[in-house]
Parts: sequence; structure tokens; C-alpha cells
Amino acid sequence: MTDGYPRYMRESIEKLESTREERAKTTFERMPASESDELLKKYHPDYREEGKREIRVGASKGEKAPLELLRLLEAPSLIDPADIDLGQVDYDLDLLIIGGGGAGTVAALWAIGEGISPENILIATKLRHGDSNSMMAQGGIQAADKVEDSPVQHYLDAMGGGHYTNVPELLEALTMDAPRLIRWHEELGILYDRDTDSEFIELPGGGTSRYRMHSSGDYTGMELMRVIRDEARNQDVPVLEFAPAVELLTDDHGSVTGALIMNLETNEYYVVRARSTVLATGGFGRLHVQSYPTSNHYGATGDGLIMGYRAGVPLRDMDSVQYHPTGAAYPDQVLGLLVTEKVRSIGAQPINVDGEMFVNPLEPRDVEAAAFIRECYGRDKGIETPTGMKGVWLDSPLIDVIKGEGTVARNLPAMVRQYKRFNIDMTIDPILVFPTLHYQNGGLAIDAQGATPVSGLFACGEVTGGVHGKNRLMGNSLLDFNVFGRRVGISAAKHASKAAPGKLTLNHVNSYQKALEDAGVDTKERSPLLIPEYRGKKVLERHLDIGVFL
Amino acid sequence: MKVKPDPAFLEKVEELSGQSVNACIRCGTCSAGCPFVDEMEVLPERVFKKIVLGDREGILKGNTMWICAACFTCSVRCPRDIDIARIMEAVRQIMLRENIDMVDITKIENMEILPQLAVVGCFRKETG
Amino acid sequence: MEGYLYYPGCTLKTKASDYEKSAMAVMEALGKPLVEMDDWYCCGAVQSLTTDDLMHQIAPVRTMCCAQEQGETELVTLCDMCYNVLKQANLRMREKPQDLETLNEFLDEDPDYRGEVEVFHLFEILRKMGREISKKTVKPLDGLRISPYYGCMLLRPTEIAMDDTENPKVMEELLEVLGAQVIDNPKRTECCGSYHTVNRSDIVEKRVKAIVARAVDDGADAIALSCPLCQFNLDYHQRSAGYDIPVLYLTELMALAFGLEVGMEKHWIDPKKMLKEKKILE
Amino acid sequence: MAENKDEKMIDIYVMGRMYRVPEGLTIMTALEYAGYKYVRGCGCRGGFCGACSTVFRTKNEYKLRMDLACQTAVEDGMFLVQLPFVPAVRTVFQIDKVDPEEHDNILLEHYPEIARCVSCNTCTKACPQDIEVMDYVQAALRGDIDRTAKLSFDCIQCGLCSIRCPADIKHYHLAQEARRIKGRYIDIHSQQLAHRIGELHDGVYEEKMKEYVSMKKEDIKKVYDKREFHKEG
Repeated sequence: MTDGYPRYMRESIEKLESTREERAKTTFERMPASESDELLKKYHPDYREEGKREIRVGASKGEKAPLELLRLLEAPSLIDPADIDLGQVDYDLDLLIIGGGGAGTVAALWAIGEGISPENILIATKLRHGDSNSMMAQGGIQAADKVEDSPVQHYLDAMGGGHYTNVPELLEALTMDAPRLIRWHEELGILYDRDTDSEFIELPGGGTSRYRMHSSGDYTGMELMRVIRDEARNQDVPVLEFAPAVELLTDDHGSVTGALIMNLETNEYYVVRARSTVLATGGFGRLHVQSYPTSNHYGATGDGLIMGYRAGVPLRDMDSVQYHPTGAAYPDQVLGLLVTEKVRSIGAQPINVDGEMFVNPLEPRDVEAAAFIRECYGRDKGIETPTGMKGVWLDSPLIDVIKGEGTVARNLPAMVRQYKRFNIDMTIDPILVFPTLHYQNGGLAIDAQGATPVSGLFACGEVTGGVHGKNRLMGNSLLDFNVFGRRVGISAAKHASKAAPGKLTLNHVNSYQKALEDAGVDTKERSPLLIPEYRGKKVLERHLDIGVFL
Repeated sequence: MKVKPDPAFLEKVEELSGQSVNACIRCGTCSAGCPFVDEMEVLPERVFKKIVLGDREGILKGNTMWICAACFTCSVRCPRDIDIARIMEAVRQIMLRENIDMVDITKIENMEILPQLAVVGCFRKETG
Repeated sequence: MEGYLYYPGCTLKTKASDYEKSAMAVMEALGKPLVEMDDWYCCGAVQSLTTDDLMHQIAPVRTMCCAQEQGETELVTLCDMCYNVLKQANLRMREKPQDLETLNEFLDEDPDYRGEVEVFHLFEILRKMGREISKKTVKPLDGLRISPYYGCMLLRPTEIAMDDTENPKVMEELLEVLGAQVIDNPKRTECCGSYHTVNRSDIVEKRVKAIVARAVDDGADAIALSCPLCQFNLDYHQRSAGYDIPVLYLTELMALAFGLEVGMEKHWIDPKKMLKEKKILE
Repeated sequence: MAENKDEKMIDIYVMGRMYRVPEGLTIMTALEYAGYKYVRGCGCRGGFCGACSTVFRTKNEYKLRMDLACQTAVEDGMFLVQLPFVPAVRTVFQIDKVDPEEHDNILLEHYPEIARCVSCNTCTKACPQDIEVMDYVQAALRGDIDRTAKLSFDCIQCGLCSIRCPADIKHYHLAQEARRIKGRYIDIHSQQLAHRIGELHDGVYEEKMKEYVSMKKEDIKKVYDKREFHKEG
């Protein structure tokens, strides 16, 4: 027995253990649509109206978005256009890709495939190449390649999971392209879990009606990202690290002509002119919508949303945020860290304080999350941690009971390792989970080729909206960055071959600033955020903001 | 230019090799049996003399220890039972420990055909 | 254990796979199979000779410790360089208990090595099996003139030599049991140039020319040996001097005599042509 | 400075300077508590990206230890420094030209320094992922790509192995190449996938997809609600 849990939590674990044998033989009924609709309305954070309000300026004026995003979206730029000399162009490119995660890197590779030479491409990324949510999405990637499955079935699952709010053409692209991308992965040398016949071992996911999720241990996202990055290095794609974009550049007609990027270490800015510009900046988990902890990486501050919106790209589905049902709730050191959905896929059940099942483990993510919240706060059957958090058990040892000794250790090495550091052996004891802010369902509007309505600007990955509607199914985010990274790489390359970039201006920043003033927005915030603030309160209270670094 | 003798050099060589260089009687058996002697700028027994004289620079500039492949022929034949291969190793090590490489491992031709043990052996003897 | 615990070393799985395959087949036929160790580490190929350098003794000591932990006291190598390094390291550990203690302390995550493993070369094992070899020889190498080549690592330094340093006989004995005619080569114990093959192939070419010339001049059909590095040097570098005499692992010849078809896939000079001419192969 | 009475405070030394921080924080959150704002040295904050390699000694410990700042709790008296970058050159290769059938030791060709491995095991001890790093380097040296790939699978490429290696090996780059060679050449590729791609090429699903794409919400909802779940096996 491990000693990672205090005594009072152990009492609840004993109850859970007493029902395990019986539960191993039982499945909890899936919820009928009427019940899940009710559950979502009552318990899902998306349905809390006080967390949102209407956007006051810009292309999506009148639509709702979370307050945490609005704070930044309705704020003046970090820069004053009057201070910037756009006369000196530091990089003159065919293709500027903003963001060095999965989407941006895939786009670079396919742009090269389309004939753009690597030296005419630049990936500018805020942190290191590969620092992204792609690196952390370990559950798996969906693609309908089994005989009993089809892209059409995949489409149906995702459309229902997204509550029929997905843009059909985008979802069609996602599901129809999926097998081709997995094939590309095989050619790149990505390792997928395979059975003895060399066929993929595929798992079910929340809301999927087929076994469709390909995985690579519980390191799927990391494996994809590290191989795709390795290939970008082989192809000599230039990457500027610690170099976030701070604003896009536009010409007189409002077309995007590049971006202003900065060196985070010297604070120097660089002017980039590009025939095509791609926003692949990922999501906004680090804005901690409704104060939820997040599974997202450090740089997920929604910068691309803000820059793209200022340049005139509408947003869609921003009123919906994905809370992953299983974020770690204990111990405090890992609060909010993702417990991959694979844990439920291979058999772990969610269990309340009394050792009872209360929901099917494979409901769509929003339903599952709402059920956890109901159990903790509606029915008061959660387990309270020493610091006052609540959570429900995820009965991981049950996996070994159902699938045989050693299954957990073999299939979830990363999770086992993570908990072992804190003296919890998840092969013996359950783990405590609670929903964590996981994915930005909505985002910049794009067409099926990844083009935004603003000429010269493309977007792919989590920064975009429409593919997943108001709720993304597991395994569709890794797929998203591959499918749309590829499409954007190709279409941005095609655009670049015939575009003649016009003047470089920051006019749109000035106009947006004016619109803010006209709307009476008064704020001390500046955006994009770039780096989230986690410094201790006491330090910040006495902080002299005089710009001395290092 | 006259070389300044370095008396500590003899001491260092003897310490690293565990051999007495002074025991050498310059009989030349080592040179006579050495399969690589044609390649050496200074014969082995001359190297010993230089060590005794403390001519560090003279030895380190020469190629004898790098030509020696530690085949131990001299060691088994030395009438004074000096393990000469160890003395050559000591001299090599004195240089390698200054973080000097005698082979550029990034520029090896024929890497695709070389057996691993050749590469391993070479790097052990020639990289610091 | 039935058979022997076997340490392959870095090269036996790739460039010298002919050696491993033939040796395994031969030992299997002799009822003493070679069983590969569970864990092993590259020995370093050349022994580190300075008194204070323990770093380069770690790998051989680790390997011998693995043998010890598998409950064995005998460890067999095929590669001459492995034999030499393991045996010299072992000797050092026995002669300098202080060094062994220091190493054991450094390897604190592993069990202590007690210095009790004995390292053998395959030839030492085969030498004791003359009768069995003779029994298994179903296709004697009649009329095949073989020049044995020893090189350095089996014979020097004296403390670890597996045979007479100046006048070894083990290969001659084995070849005679196989029915081959031994061609004496006075240069059979001279160094082939060793690792100089990496960046001073000119030196190796001279050495190889001298060694091969004697074998060819005295009418040998092939050279037999056991060191993968000597094999590469003699096989590859003789071509610059215009020779084309096959260089075989002795175990490949033994396999032929046993009627086993193994090895002979990775030679620069293909021995099959000569063996067919000599009617050893069909 | 007033301190919260409930919190037990401990002293840590960041690059030599002492800070008093609450017990139970990770190194990363403790540094932030102390007032550091990360630009480098912080990535996923979840143990997957390798940005926050940290070297430390704890009180009364003679060993230098290494781990990830986001995954390691601070201890009283801990001395630490972060290493946000490891200079390590990788070898450029073309994935379609590294067939192990045609090169019997491609890893040695691309990373010759693996021949300098002395089996000291320092790399393994440095690895925050508990990977048998030395064992995979040894496997690479003997040409066993499959084993190198399998043993190194959990690698997050933080570089701690390479920064500690006395033989200057670039472990994590060579392991990456090994895994890609396994994925491309050693693992046999899926037949089902190939079949499905053939179907897609022939447009097998286009008509049905067109129908779904043009369906009204109410109609597709009906199809969705009636869909059947496929059971395993």
C-alpha cells in the first residue's frame, strides 16, 4: 500500500474497494439525451450565464464569450503603432507561421511539399519549438480505418458530440482526411500501438460509437509532436523560438501582410513581411476561465485569437469551453493536470465517496464533466481534499481486474510515473479527479481550406472554431492539427505563389483601438497576454515595474 | 629553439604507467619487433630517453604514441620486463586529458563499412 | 548450465554476424550451446592501460557482474578484443582489490562484483573438445590449405595469453582435426593495424599486405582467424595490394566441416568461389 | 514579511540565494511564489515537454540530482538551478534513406560518439523519466534499433542525459532517430488503413458524406440517436 493519501481519504478508498468486484461485472447505462441536456444546463460551467457577456467591438460584436477572454479581447494592443518602424523589413517571406506546436509544424511541412522552399518559411513561436498542447494530448488520435468503421460514422459521432453546432464542411474534411494523415504518420515513422497482426490497437473514446482511437502508449501527442518536429528539423525549417507575434500587419485593403514579432529575451521587435500568414497559436487554457485549473501548457494564452480578431476575423462558438472531466484533483502539486481519457477508455470507472458508480465512463466530455460536478456539488458525494477541493475517484486498479494484471503499468506509463512521484501507486489505489479547463472549442472562423475571411491570413489548430462545434470529442484535436495543418500548409503555399504583399501597416490596430474608445471600453489591460502571471501575491504587491530583467 | 626540460614529466609518465622508464637499457628490442616502427618519427627506446630527460614537448610533438596500436609485442619481449605499451598509453593520456582529440569523429570516411569495435577502439585511444 | 554463457560484444550482431551465427551453430552441434547473457555492455575494444583510469574498466566489470548475477562463473567470448579487455580488467580487479572496491562503490545501484568470473575465448573451449569435433566432422576440409592468423589480442600481454605468446598452436590443432592442411605463416602473430583502420588505413594496408603476402606466397587457399577487426582489416584492405584470398572465421570452416551452411554472407572477398573450386561447397 | 500561519515555510536556495517558500510546492511553483516569472525553463507544466530540467542538491546529500521543476516538490535546504537549454547537435537524415536493411549500423554512422560510451550509467541516473538510457545507447552501438526505440520511448528530450555524459553522446537525438526508423521500417504498416485509403481514393464514402453534410440538424440528430455502438472483439 502506498501512503500518498491521508487516513480519511483512505476510508473512502476502502468503500470503493468493497464494491470493485461487483462493479467489474457491471456497466453503467448511458444517459438518455433528455437527461444529459438537463444535466448540462444545470451543472456545466458553459451554461453559467454570469461567466459570459457579449463582445462589444469587432467582427463578432454581440456574440457571447467568457469574461476572462473579453478582458484581453477588449483591451488595447501591447504596442503603440506610432512607436514601430515598419520601414525596415527584417524577414521577407513566402510563409510566416505563428506558433510552433503541432498545427504550425504540420503546415510548414506540407507547404514545403507544395513547393515552397524552407528558407522562405519561418515558424515564429513564443516558447520552444514544440511547446504546445499538442505535446500534452496523450489520449490518442481518431481516424476511421477499421472495417466496421467509416469516415461517415466518425462524422456522425463528432456531429452529435458537438451538439450539431460543428461546421459540416470542416467536419467532413476532418473525418475524410483522417486515414490519409495516419498513413503520413506511418511514413514519418510515428510509433502507434499495434497488435500481433501489425494492425492498430484502437480504443473507444467518450461519445464514439466505434473503436477508433489510435494511440502511442499514453504519450500519443508527445510522440506525434516530437516526430513532426524532428522532420521539420530534417527539412531545415527555420524556427525562431521565444519570438511571439504581438500583432499582425495589414495593408490598405485589410489583407494580412505579415506580423510584428518580438524577441522575448531582448524585447526587440522584428518586422516580418509574408505573402501568406498562418495563425497556429493554439488555445487559451491559461486564462483560467471561471477560475478552473487547466491542463494546458504555459503559453496557451489565446494570443492568436486576439491578433486575428483585431485584424477582422470573426470568432465562433466562443461561448463554449471544454472542461476535461478528469483533471487531477489531488495532490495539490498536480492540480488540473490531465489524467488522459485513455484511463477511462481502457476500463476505469468514476466512483463517488461511497464507492458507487454514478455515470458511464464514456459519455461525451461535457456530459461526463457535468456529471462529476453534480456528484460533488449537487449531490455532495465528492471526496474533499485537505485543501478543500472536491473530486471523484477514478478506479484505475479496476483496469487490471478487467484486463489483467500489468495493463495499467503497460498502457499508462506516464500516468503511473506522475503519480508515483507523489507516493500514489495508481495500479493499487484509485486517483482523485475533477474537471479541468482543457480545450477552446471555438475560435477563429475558417473555411475548409483553413483560410480566414481576411485575405492572406490562414489559421489551423485550436485557435480555430467550427470543426468541433461546442464540444470536441476525444482524439479529434490531434487529428485536427494534422488535417488542418496540412490543408493550411497547402492552401497558404498556393496563396503565396500568387500573392503580392502590399504595404505593411498597423492600421487595423489603430482602428480597433478607436472602436474600443467609441464603445467606451476603459481598461488597464494590454493584449495579447503572451505570458501568464503566476508570481506570488506578496511579491507582486511590492513589485517595481521598472523593466529590469535577468 | 632549445626545449626546456620538464622534470615532472618523467614522474607523471611513471605514475600513469606504473612502469619504471629508467629501467630501460636502450637495447632496441622494442623497436626491432615493433610492426609499426617504419611509421614512427622517434623510435620507442628514444622516446624513453626523452622521457628521462624531461623533453615533454619533443615527445608530445612526435607521433610515436599515436602510431603505437598497443599490440603488446614490445611489452612481452622487453628483457627488462618493462610494459612498454603502458608507457605509450601514459604519454597518450597526458595529451588526451587536455581534452584534445587525435581523430575528428565527425569526419570519418567509410563509417558505414567499419565494424563497431574499430570505431570504439580508435575513440578510446584517440579522443579525450 | 548446459553450454556456456556467451558475451557477444558490440560487433557480433552486425558486421561480424557470420562469426556469431557459425559459432552458435557449431556449439549447438557439439551439444554445448552458447547462451547469450541477459545484459551486457560494450567492453571498450581496447584495454585502458593507465593506473588511475577506472572509468574505462566500468563496462567490462559491469558485464562480468551480470554474468555473476546470472549465477555463472564462466563467460565465453568470440571476439578477440572482448576476450582481451575482459580478461585484463578481471585480472586488474583481482590484483588490485582497492580498484574493485572503488568500482563497486561507484556502481552503487548494482550488486558488487566479486571477481570470481573466469573469461574464456571460444578457442579454449574448442581445444578441449577435439574428439567431439572430430566426430562431428562429416565433410572434412580435405585439400584445403589454411593459414591461421592470431593477431595480438589472444596472445598478449603474457598474463592473459590463451596460448604460447610466440608460438601458438590452438588454431593449427583445430584445423587439423577438421582435415585441413595448415600453412604456417611466421607473421601470424603480428598486428594487423587494429583500430588505425578508422583514420590511418595507409598503416593498415601495409600491415595487411605483409601478412597476406606470406599466406599467399606459401600457397594458402584461405586465412582463418577469430577477431572481427582482424577479419575486416585482412579482408577489406588486402584488396588495395591486389590480393583476393578469402579470410574466414575458423568457426565458418568448422561449420562447413560439420555440414552446416552458416555464415559467409558478409565477406568482402567471397569465399564461396574458392570453396566451390576446392569442392568443399557444391 | 507576514506569513500565513497555516503554511509551513521552508528555505530553498535558487542559484545560491535563499528564498522562504511554503512546503508542498513544486520547484516551478516555488520559484514563481518567490517572484520569478518564467520565459525559459517552463513549458507544459505537466512533465511532457522537458523545458524545466533542474539540477539540485538536497540538504546533507552528496549526490547531484536532476529532475523536472514541474514534477518535483521542493525540500527544505534544497540548492537548485534550472537548465533551460542543452546545446546538442542532431544529425540531419532523410527518413526514406535510412532503411536498416541497407545500413547495418545507421545510428553509429549518424552518431559516432556512441562508440565512446563507457557504460558509466550517469545518463540513466540523470533521467527524470527513469529510462534505461545507457542500455539504449549500448543497444544502438550494437545495431539493435528496435531495442533502442523501445527503451527510449518515454523520452521527453529534456537533455539531462546529454549534459551529464562524459562521452558527449547526444542520447535523445539518436533515440529519436531510432524510434522513427522503427516506425517507418521495422513496424509493419496497417493493411486495414491501406484498404481504407484505397476506398477513399475510389470515393466510396463521398455520397453518404454528402448526404450527412447537407442534413438538417433535426434529421442528423435522429440518425445520431439511433446509431449503434460497436462492441470490442
